[in-house]
Amino acid sequence: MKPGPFDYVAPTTVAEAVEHLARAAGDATILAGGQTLMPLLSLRMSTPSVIVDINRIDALKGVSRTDEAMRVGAIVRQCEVVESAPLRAALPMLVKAVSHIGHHQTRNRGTVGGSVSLGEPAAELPACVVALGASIEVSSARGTRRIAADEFYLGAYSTVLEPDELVTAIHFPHWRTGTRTLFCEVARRPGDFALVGLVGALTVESGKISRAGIAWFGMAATPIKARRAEAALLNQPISSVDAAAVAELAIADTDPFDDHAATADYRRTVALRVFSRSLKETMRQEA
Amino acid sequence: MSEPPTAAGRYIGQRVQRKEDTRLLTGRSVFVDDIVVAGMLHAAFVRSQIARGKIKSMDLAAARALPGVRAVLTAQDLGPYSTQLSTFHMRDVGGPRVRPLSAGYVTYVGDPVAIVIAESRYIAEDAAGLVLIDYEAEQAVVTIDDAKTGAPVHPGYESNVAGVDQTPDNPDFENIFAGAAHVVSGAIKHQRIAQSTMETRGVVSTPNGENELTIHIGCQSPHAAARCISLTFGMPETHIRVIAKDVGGGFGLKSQPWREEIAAIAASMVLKRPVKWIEDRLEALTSSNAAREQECTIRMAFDGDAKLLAIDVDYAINNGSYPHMPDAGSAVRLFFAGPYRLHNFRFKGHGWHTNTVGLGGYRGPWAMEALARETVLDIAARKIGIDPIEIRRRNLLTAADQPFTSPTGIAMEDVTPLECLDQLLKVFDLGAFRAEQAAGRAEGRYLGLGIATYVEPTAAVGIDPLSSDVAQIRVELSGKVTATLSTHSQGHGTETTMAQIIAERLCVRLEDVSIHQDDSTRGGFGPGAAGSRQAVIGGGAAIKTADILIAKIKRIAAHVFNANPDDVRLEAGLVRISGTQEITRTMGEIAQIAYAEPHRLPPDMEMGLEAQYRYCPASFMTHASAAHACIVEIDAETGFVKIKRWICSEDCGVLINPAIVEGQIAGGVAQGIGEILLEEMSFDSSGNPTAVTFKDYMLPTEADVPDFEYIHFTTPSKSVGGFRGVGEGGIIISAPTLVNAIKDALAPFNVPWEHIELPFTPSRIIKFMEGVAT
Amino acid sequence: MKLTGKQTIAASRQRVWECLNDPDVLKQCIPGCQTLEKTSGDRFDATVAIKLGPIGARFTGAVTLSDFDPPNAYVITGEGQAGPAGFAKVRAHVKLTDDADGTLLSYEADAEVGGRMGQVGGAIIDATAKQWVNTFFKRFRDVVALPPAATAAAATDSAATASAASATPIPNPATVQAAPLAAREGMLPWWLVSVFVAALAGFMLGGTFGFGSSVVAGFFAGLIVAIVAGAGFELGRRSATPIIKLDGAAILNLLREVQEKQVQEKQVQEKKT
Amino acid sequence: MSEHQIQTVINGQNVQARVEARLTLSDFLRVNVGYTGVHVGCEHGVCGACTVIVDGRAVRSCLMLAVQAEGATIVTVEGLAAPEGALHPVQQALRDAHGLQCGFCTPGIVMTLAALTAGDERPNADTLINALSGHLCRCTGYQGMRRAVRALAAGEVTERDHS
Repeated sequence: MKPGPFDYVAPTTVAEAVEHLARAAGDATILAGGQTLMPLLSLRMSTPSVIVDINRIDALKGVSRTDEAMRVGAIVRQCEVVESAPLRAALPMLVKAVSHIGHHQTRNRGTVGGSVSLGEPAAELPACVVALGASIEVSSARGTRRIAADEFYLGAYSTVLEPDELVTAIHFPHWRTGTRTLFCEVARRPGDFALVGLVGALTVESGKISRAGIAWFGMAATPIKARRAEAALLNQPISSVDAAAVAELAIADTDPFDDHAATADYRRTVALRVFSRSLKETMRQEA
Repeated sequence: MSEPPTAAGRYIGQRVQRKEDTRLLTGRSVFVDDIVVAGMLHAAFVRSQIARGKIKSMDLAAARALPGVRAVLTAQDLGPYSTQLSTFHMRDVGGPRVRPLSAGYVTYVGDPVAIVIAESRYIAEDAAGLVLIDYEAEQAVVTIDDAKTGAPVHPGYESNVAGVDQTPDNPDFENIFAGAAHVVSGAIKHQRIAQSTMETRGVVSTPNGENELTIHIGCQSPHAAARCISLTFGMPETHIRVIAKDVGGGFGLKSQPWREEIAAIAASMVLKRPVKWIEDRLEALTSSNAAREQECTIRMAFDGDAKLLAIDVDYAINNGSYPHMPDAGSAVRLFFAGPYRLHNFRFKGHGWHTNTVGLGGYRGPWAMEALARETVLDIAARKIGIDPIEIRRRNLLTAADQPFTSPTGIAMEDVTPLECLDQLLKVFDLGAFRAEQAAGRAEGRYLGLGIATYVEPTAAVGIDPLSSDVAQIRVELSGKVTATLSTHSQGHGTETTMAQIIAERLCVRLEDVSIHQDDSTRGGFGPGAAGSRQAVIGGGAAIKTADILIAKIKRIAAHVFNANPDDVRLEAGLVRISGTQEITRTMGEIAQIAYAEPHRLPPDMEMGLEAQYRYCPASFMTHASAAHACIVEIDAETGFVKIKRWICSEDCGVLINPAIVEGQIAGGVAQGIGEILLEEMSFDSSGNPTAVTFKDYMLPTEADVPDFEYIHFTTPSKSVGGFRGVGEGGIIISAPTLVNAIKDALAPFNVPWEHIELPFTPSRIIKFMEGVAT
Repeated sequence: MKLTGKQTIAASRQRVWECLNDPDVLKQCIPGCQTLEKTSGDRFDATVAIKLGPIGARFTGAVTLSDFDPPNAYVITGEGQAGPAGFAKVRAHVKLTDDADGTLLSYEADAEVGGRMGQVGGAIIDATAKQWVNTFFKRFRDVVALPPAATAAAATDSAATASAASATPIPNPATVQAAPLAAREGMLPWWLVSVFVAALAGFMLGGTFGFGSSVVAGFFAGLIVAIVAGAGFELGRRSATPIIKLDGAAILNLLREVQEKQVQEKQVQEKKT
Repeated sequence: MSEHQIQTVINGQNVQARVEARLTLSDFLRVNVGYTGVHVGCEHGVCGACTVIVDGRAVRSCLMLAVQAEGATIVTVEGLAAPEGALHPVQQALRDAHGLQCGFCTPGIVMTLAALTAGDERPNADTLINALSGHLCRCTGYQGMRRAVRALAAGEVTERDHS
């Protein structure tokens, strides 16, 4: 299990990086944290002609606060998210979800941008960006664009990203302080991909739910935004939410599949249970 | 060393720190891949991507043309070295002729068809990827059911039957069932398991001298490996030196060099260059001989008092294509009676060939006897309406029953399963648990208790290659002790336990005893780690050899100081001769005389201070006994099984090092937990393996294994030293213990347990709880 | 893995049948198809590249048409090896029946992904294979629905690898132009062509014609990139494909192609204005 | 395939080397630099045996390219024990607790625990045990490792000389 041959470049600016991507005409692969890419290279299931290592691009580092969002650079490591005081304060649900990614040792390398752009169906971060209404900042030699997380994922491991595009940052819109966290992950062993996972945020103002963002992971080929559940929760008094009914609406949007770790039936059955339990816990949370 | 000198000579039974640990903890260990030889080349295999088919053509040109590639060899290119492999028993026991590389026809995904030799493993893999093979694919036979109806996996065979093993006909057998008060049955389908040694297989083969080989290899005995290689290539053992210092786990997988190791050795002989092959994890999870994959249906007949009258077993095992040894369950049959007062037994076993990688050994290869027997015993207890503990009490062998010979001829004279169970119940409050369980159920919490009892057959002798062990011990001029044993460690800590025995016997400090067991040209033949034998047989050899030395030391001292040998005693590294005034000499001073001052030795005494003894216990096998209990809680929401408590009550005779004994038990129990809850080497319908990474082949992690509690009950065996062996018991007993606990937890759901499939995944548990059996 | 589907095509059964047997049409419709060369009556050598995020495999094999029942039904089989990554087999039984809106194409396919892809990819690779087959027939519907002339002219994505999940991946600028070149050049590998076009794009936009210094610059830039790509290529990543050596003649031909193309384009533009 | 000149500090030594782009850090450390205590158990980042400390954090060396180590400071298991032989507290704790058997997975576990206990304040047992879940061991059932971790968290381990 040794990687096949490739060229390696480690640009220090986004401009250089996208230039390399454009030149490779779709045959380059971006190396961020490498926690998924490296196994694929060693398995020779990924055989790019050029590896563009973005770990030396300062512009992709760091967490910053803008008027409308928390900007998380593409190569901010997962361990940095977990340790980031600003993120703990602004997006506790994100921090909680990220602390469930892989293991201590892989979070030390794995990046936010890498996980978001990979689009592993059972991974935490893609669900986070969808649930929290984030937008994904993308650059290429042809310019830069922002993609709404909603429209980002097309299928397992496939996104709207063009081969010459690079994710430079994730913008997580601000959620009013005191927004409650909805999170649950069911995995066979610590660090395994979720059999069933959900992450969300509920803003409660004067007893009513004023804003809701919820998404599933491991429940379809892409993260699934629980739109119907969100709509049903909006403007409801937090105290009188019928969790079981909302859970029914939530799984209606999912399309789980069978794999070696669990059956689709299992995922549906358990998703219904954990959603309604987690929602009840969230309802009890102190604002 | 951390042992103060006062501890010298007091080692057996002590939790001393392991001698091997400092090198393992500091990265100074020597595993196969750490070996570098001048001029060494690297191997990678071209393997079949289909489970079955004819090779129409193989295009090696591009691979051979790649810079850095030295050779791409097929079965033909190996010439005389494309030899037949010997089985675990080192002789032809039937079955297909196994050659290092397949020619013309492939029979499983991963079947090696060519070996690439290059300047680096990277280049070797580049080249392997360039080999184009045109196959004429055939319908693969994947499961036991496929095998029964499918075309023979091996051309020229009449069927896929790899072997049949059964007890002699007994015309009255069915009458016992007809007349029985209770008849209970159960069936278990056991998934395939990958041994998953953390260090994969590997070999560095260096041809040197006149047709000589120096081979570093991951093995369970350098001697057994050397013998296997010599038989395979028709070379005398004397031309083969096998070295294995540190080995990262064996568990049966490394009991013999198999196709890839032999191919790499053959390639080194063809090219006359050192060749290294290190198996990668993808190869390990597709092409390493796997284990288990059995189906077992049993019936038990009981009288009105729940006394066991008879057991009837129908057994099948998926041997895959090229097993280490074609098997139809002979060991399962042999040990099925376990620790019970059983007189009537019928067994019919079939081994099947399929288009999957062949089976190899795995810790407790016969474990199905305990899994089937102990789980169906629980079904019987419920059906008869008595406690699972009570049904065991009524049927376990007592001291009064022994000596007892099982229906398959296994003699037991001092097994103590009942005593182990009693000890266990002293620390475990059954009543309190049942109350907690009832209270839990009332609030939707599902607690379960599992109990199982068994005897572990250990230290079998007389089944080639399982036999004796030899110890050579010498006291050096310095007074320090060097011992060369035919034992071997893949983590067992025999470097420490054997040193403990010798240090205790010779009354020297543990750190003054060094153990060598890593080189087939040192010491003599021994099968190494197999059948939980080394403590019993290697330990016995160490004691007998030390005793010869002690006698000689006493004779020398007595002669030199005009004393009676009985007045000489060894103490804290010193030789004391008592008399009107006590004389004290160091071991070194005695050695000085023995090696350098012949005139001071008794007449006719051989010079030197060295001895050798080859030990073989009198009995065909020894037995360890045990009773385990575990408590689980099943999460009603997710079907996850949480193990809350695990108690191991074991009798493995005299303990050499309790910490090492507990390590053997813990490792085995953890493997059993993986077997029941997590691990599955799965295949798709065309025979392609689908759990080929450690993400998909799920080994237990720290979070899956509870803290274990141990109770040691130490009944000395009749073998020298009184040891009993403990290597395989943990995995054998843990599986039924955990299954019984899960069944107990799910009792409220009226699951029809007569047919179970492993592993118990959350998906299956949830189905049980929905009243739908899988 | 079995899968079935239907497509209603706004064209006569005869025309659909003809398209089913037209290698150019098949090449346009097979997702990720890079080359499709007729070797015998009903057999075509093919290379197909599949890309799924960082996972990529280039299958080399054959497309075979069999069990003809014109103009009602046939079987189309595709088999390919992707070196260590594994192999894939798709066999689809295609039926045509008249339909109010034209022709109803229905298919029953059996797909198998073997080797590492199947071992590691599991459910995701299965889903991808299904999507791949469905994409083929969707594209076929769209292509056949075009007027015959357009069909021939339609740009293929033969230079781009198929993003299995998006039915019609947006090829990047370089490769869109590369396709017709590749088509005319026949044997030229897509990556080589795209590399040149990418290199030459610069001076085209600059509007310089004739062998100006910038052309030479572009030419050498292209050559250098091509050699780099070629190196990666030769060292075995595209294990299953023949190794293409760069030879001067091929490069000059290619350059001439590009020159002609620009002249044509220039004329077209002049007409417009 | 491109080749690259890299400069790193490994176990306190400056190391300069020319590496192929595709060379993994684990192979670089084992083969090029000779730190064979870095064990390669799966080459896909699950078993944890190859864990080393890169710039203060425990990472899988099979999931990094050697070329990415340019400018990095790396510690392998060979770099922990004092030159005169005193074991690092983590190594001592594992030895005291019989936390290993075959010892193949051990160096990775040592490095994870060494990285986590390097700071000033002592991490609690849960933090260390959660990090253990990133390592696979087939021999021990994790019993001794857990005892070692509890001892480390309780501050019961001191260096002892084993030269």
